[in-house]
Amino acid sequence: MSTATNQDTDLNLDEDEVIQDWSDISKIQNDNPILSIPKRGEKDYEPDGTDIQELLLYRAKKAMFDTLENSVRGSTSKSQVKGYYIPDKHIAMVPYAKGNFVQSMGETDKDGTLWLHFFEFLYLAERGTITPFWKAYGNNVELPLSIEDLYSYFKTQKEMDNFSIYAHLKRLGFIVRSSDQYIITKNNTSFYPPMNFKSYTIGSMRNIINRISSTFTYTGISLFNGIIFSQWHFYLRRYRSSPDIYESLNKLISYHKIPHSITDLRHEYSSLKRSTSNSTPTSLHITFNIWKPNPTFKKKYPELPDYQVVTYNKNMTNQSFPTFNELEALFRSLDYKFNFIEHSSNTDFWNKNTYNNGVLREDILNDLTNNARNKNKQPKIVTKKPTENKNKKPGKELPPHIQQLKRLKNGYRSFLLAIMDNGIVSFAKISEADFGSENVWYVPPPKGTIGRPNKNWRKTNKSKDNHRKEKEQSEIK
Amino acid sequence: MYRTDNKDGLSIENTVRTNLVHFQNWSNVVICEESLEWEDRIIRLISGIPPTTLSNGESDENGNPTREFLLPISLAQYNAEHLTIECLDQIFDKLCNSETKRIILSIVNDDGTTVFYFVYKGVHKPKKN
Amino acid sequence: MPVTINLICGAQEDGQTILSPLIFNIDDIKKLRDVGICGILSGTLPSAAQQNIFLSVPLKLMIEEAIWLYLNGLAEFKVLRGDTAHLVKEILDRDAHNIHVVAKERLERSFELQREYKREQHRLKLERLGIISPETSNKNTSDQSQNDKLLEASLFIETPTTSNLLNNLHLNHENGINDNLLHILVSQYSNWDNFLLFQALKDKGYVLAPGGRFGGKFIAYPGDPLRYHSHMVVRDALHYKDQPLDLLELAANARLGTAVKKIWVIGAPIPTNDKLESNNIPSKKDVSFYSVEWAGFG
Amino acid sequence: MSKRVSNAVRYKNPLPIHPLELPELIIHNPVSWVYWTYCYITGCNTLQHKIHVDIVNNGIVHIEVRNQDDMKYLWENGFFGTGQLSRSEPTWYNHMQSRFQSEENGTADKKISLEQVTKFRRQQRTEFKKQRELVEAKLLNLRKKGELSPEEETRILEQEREKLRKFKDDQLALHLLKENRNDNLEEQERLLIQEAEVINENGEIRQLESLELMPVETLFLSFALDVLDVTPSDFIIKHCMDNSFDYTDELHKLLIQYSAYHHYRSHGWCVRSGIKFGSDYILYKRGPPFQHADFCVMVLDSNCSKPYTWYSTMARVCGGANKTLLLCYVERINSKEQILQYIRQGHISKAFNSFTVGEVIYKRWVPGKNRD
Repeated sequence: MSTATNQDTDLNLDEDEVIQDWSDISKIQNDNPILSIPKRGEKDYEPDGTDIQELLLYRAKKAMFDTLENSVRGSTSKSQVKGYYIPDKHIAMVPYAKGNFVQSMGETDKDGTLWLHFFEFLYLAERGTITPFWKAYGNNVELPLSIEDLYSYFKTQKEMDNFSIYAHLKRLGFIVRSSDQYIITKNNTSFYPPMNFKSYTIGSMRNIINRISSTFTYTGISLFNGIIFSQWHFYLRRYRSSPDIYESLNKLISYHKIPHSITDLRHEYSSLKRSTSNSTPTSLHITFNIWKPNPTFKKKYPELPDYQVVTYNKNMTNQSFPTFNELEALFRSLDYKFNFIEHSSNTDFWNKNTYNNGVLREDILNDLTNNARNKNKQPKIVTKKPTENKNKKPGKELPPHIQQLKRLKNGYRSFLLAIMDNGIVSFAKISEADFGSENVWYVPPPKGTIGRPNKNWRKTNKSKDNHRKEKEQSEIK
Repeated sequence: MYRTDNKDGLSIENTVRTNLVHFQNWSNVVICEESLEWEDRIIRLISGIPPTTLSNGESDENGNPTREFLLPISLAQYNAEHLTIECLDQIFDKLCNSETKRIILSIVNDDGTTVFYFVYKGVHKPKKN
Repeated sequence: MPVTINLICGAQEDGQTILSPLIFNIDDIKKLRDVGICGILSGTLPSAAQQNIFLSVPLKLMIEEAIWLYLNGLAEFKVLRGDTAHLVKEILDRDAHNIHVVAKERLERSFELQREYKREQHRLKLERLGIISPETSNKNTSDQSQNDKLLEASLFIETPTTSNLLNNLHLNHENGINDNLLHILVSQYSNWDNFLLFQALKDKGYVLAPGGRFGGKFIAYPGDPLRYHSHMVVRDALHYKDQPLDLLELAANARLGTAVKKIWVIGAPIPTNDKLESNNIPSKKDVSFYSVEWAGFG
Repeated sequence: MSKRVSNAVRYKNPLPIHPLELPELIIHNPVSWVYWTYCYITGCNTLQHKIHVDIVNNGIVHIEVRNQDDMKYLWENGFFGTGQLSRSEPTWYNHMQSRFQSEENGTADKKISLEQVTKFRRQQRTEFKKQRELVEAKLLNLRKKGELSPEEETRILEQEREKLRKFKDDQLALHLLKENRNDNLEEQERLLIQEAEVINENGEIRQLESLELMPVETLFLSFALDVLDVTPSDFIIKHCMDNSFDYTDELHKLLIQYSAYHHYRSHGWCVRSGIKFGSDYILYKRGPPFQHADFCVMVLDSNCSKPYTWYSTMARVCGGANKTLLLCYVERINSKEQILQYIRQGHISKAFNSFTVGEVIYKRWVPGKNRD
């Protein structure tokens, strides 16, 4: 009922208006992996009582129910993979796991047994990839389970919603893993370096500074406001340019400081780690990490996720949309490929800034490569990939005002909110924004150049903050 | 209906009327006599004839647009006049005749604009095209 | 014959919790479609598992749909209380061996049918190709073991949709739903006023679906959504007397409606003087509706 | 192209307060130094006169600028206010003027001439005067009889005034109807009423339009730029608080709305009402003549949690208009009492220092478009 189309901006062509023509289903059966999304169909405005309309509706329904009835779940005995539900732990185990899914799902122990979360288990059962069993008394009793059985093992609505959202993303090809639950060992992947003793002492020095500065989470409240916002203001001060006027005006309303760079992020992290009172209680938290489809994904040493997902049921009367404080807490708990950072499309950059279980990812990859070489095998993981610069032509920087607009429109840290509405899943991207550290005021051209304004009105406004950056950019030019 | 030079104390009905006559080019715009007392305020409808037939609107035998009824209401940045479903029921009940299918909600904002929305009694179909 | 709605009741610290009503039986879903209850299919369709347009059972019902079906005698609830896993364990303790054997036999029967069918298909194919003559077909033993191996590997093991086990549980334990459970269900996901809106629109012949993505509680179709465009976005029920319209919200929705050709519908149940109703199910009450769209000028 | 150039000239200044324009300083020329210093000392950013605003308060406050030059000035220097009979810039008067001009030149099919209207207006005035004389005579008569107490007199006077007013209306409508019975009656009538209201007795077009300022614009212009003839504390206390000293929801809403408005204005945005999108503000980089607005702003209290459908509606409206939805959360960091005290003492800047903003962008996200 919901789908991904690339018609986002056109409201008329929205998901629900993509006609569900079940007679098209033959085109997208599994053996034809290229999804052809059905055309926007010719739906009618309203029932008109004609036979032809009746017939069309009859056919549509028939196609739908035929498909449902003929689409049987399961696998051939050759490719059958048995999965066993473990009720006490509400997980499942797969002793002889085979198939593509093993690469990115569950956790594999030393003996090669795959352990699955319940949502992973149900997802695989529903697609017919594994056959679900209830196993009792050692191996003596194997009771095959139905889909209905499995659904009855859900404990909460939240769990059921999370499953639907998980399945929705999986069906689209994303790699999805729980961000807060683990079965055997917690594999921790973080942008932040581990806190060892040494960095702790440095950190605590920094901490003091941070604590002082965090008293002013809000920037620069000017002591001179009293003068600026008085009737004497424009008698006492002389302004020789509009930016000067703006500069004095924008001291009035303080704004939240948010991290813009790696340094900012790490500062915030280390200061938050130590202050205990900082976790704002919120009913919402990050549930899933997701990665774009990636054939080299390693579940033991994953890269940082591309997105992080918070799930939300719009109809549960005990859930409410996060307030600003709760949103802030969510932003602070994010740990993913912060895509607002420069070079964020560069794999090497991330290998240098990711810690798998406290070890720099770059080192892990090097070790793996070396081990593989020592054993005279092909390296399993390619460490040096050509930098992915799909969309950017190197050397061609966007002009500053365009870069600024992009910053303003995309914001900084972000998470995905997955909204469940009675079985329909949709998503919103929620980002931290910071208009307080950007200025867009217009700088009039110097006298005499009014006839040719174009060149100058590109060079908008500079707060002292931006000044440096823009200077760099002009140097690049 | 004549507008005096003293604009202070102008009623919201007059604001809507002026907007219709001098900006939207409506004709025969009058403030209706009938009124309804509602939560410390007096509600009066305005009626008039639009320059062309409005969408979903009707026209007479000559193809000219027919009279429409408008309900003025104020909206400010920090407060607004209240309009409940009960109030709408009362307005249709007391200020409209039984054939009135819709009124035009005229929101007078504190930014100098007036915006107009059809409000149909009951469930109404959208435009076909 | 009423359809069966699964209602899983989980136990939570703070009292009872009921999960979304589900339907697993395809025939039931067909029946509901004919009375204008569509629900949302939410399970992976195994034959096309890499998309989200066409999905399969279970069908998720809106709370309003489930209640409406129940109150109109079209559905009964299969209440699965507490930890079903726990109950399954009990049954297994009692009867593990038997269940195991029955399951095994069922699988073996399915295999036998498949073998027969596949052998027959294979024979017919060879005949058509003229490799063997009809008389000799069954006696040809060359390659037989090879063929058998292939055949055995291709036998299909189905994961059934519906459960025999749960039907047993259901019969053995509590049957149906009471008013208390109904109230918990409604208050957990919605409220009675929304149900009254749903019911009133249903009475007018509309088919309703979840409307969150369009900024409403429901969207309403003039008939089966497979055939018709939706006509309106219905807002969560307003309170008749003391919930004033948010005029900015109205402006936004009217603008949106113009873009997607859906009219914005607001409604409130009209309060009655009956003071006793609060504890019962307020099944019938008049609802006052209004439909809002941009006037096209101003 | 030439339009843009002229716009660049016309909208040269982004604020009604202009920077000082000092003469060129020639290093080697001491006279130039003296002159420069003189200019600096005598120069001043302040406006020559304060702009007059009329504040109409009938439950909802409307702030109007009625002086033609002031209206133009506020529009051209930062796009403040909206013409009540125009899309945004107050252009109604000019439209009328050019319409009548073209009619006089005979280019448009003449529906009614200026002279005609003027004639009506004069007639009307004479008749009206007659009526007024009658009323006065009546009053005098009553007074002479000595049957009137002063209170009664006021009451009767009020009554008669009301009658006169009604007479004026009816008279106008009747006259116009009588004189113009022809085929296209309705159209005629419309124009007559419209034009009769527009033309005064001397045959001149009356300015019916004023520039309306939002309360936050009024605050910004009086408090931050000091160009209006109303003081910010007067405006807040008298007009927005009705002289009451409670920290009401309305006051809170006004304060957070202003905090957001000032925040964006002071970082260079042209902030205008977003009512057409159902939002609080829309943000232009320079102003409406230059480009479309890129952002829709909703101002929320930082504790606010709306029903999900609210966010969903807003995100769709903005998406449909190619704008980014910006949720501007305003947090109060001082106590209500403290803020009230600041306002009472006229420390408006301290009152606004008690607020801080945080921003969040909300966008619909489609997985299929973000997979590769």
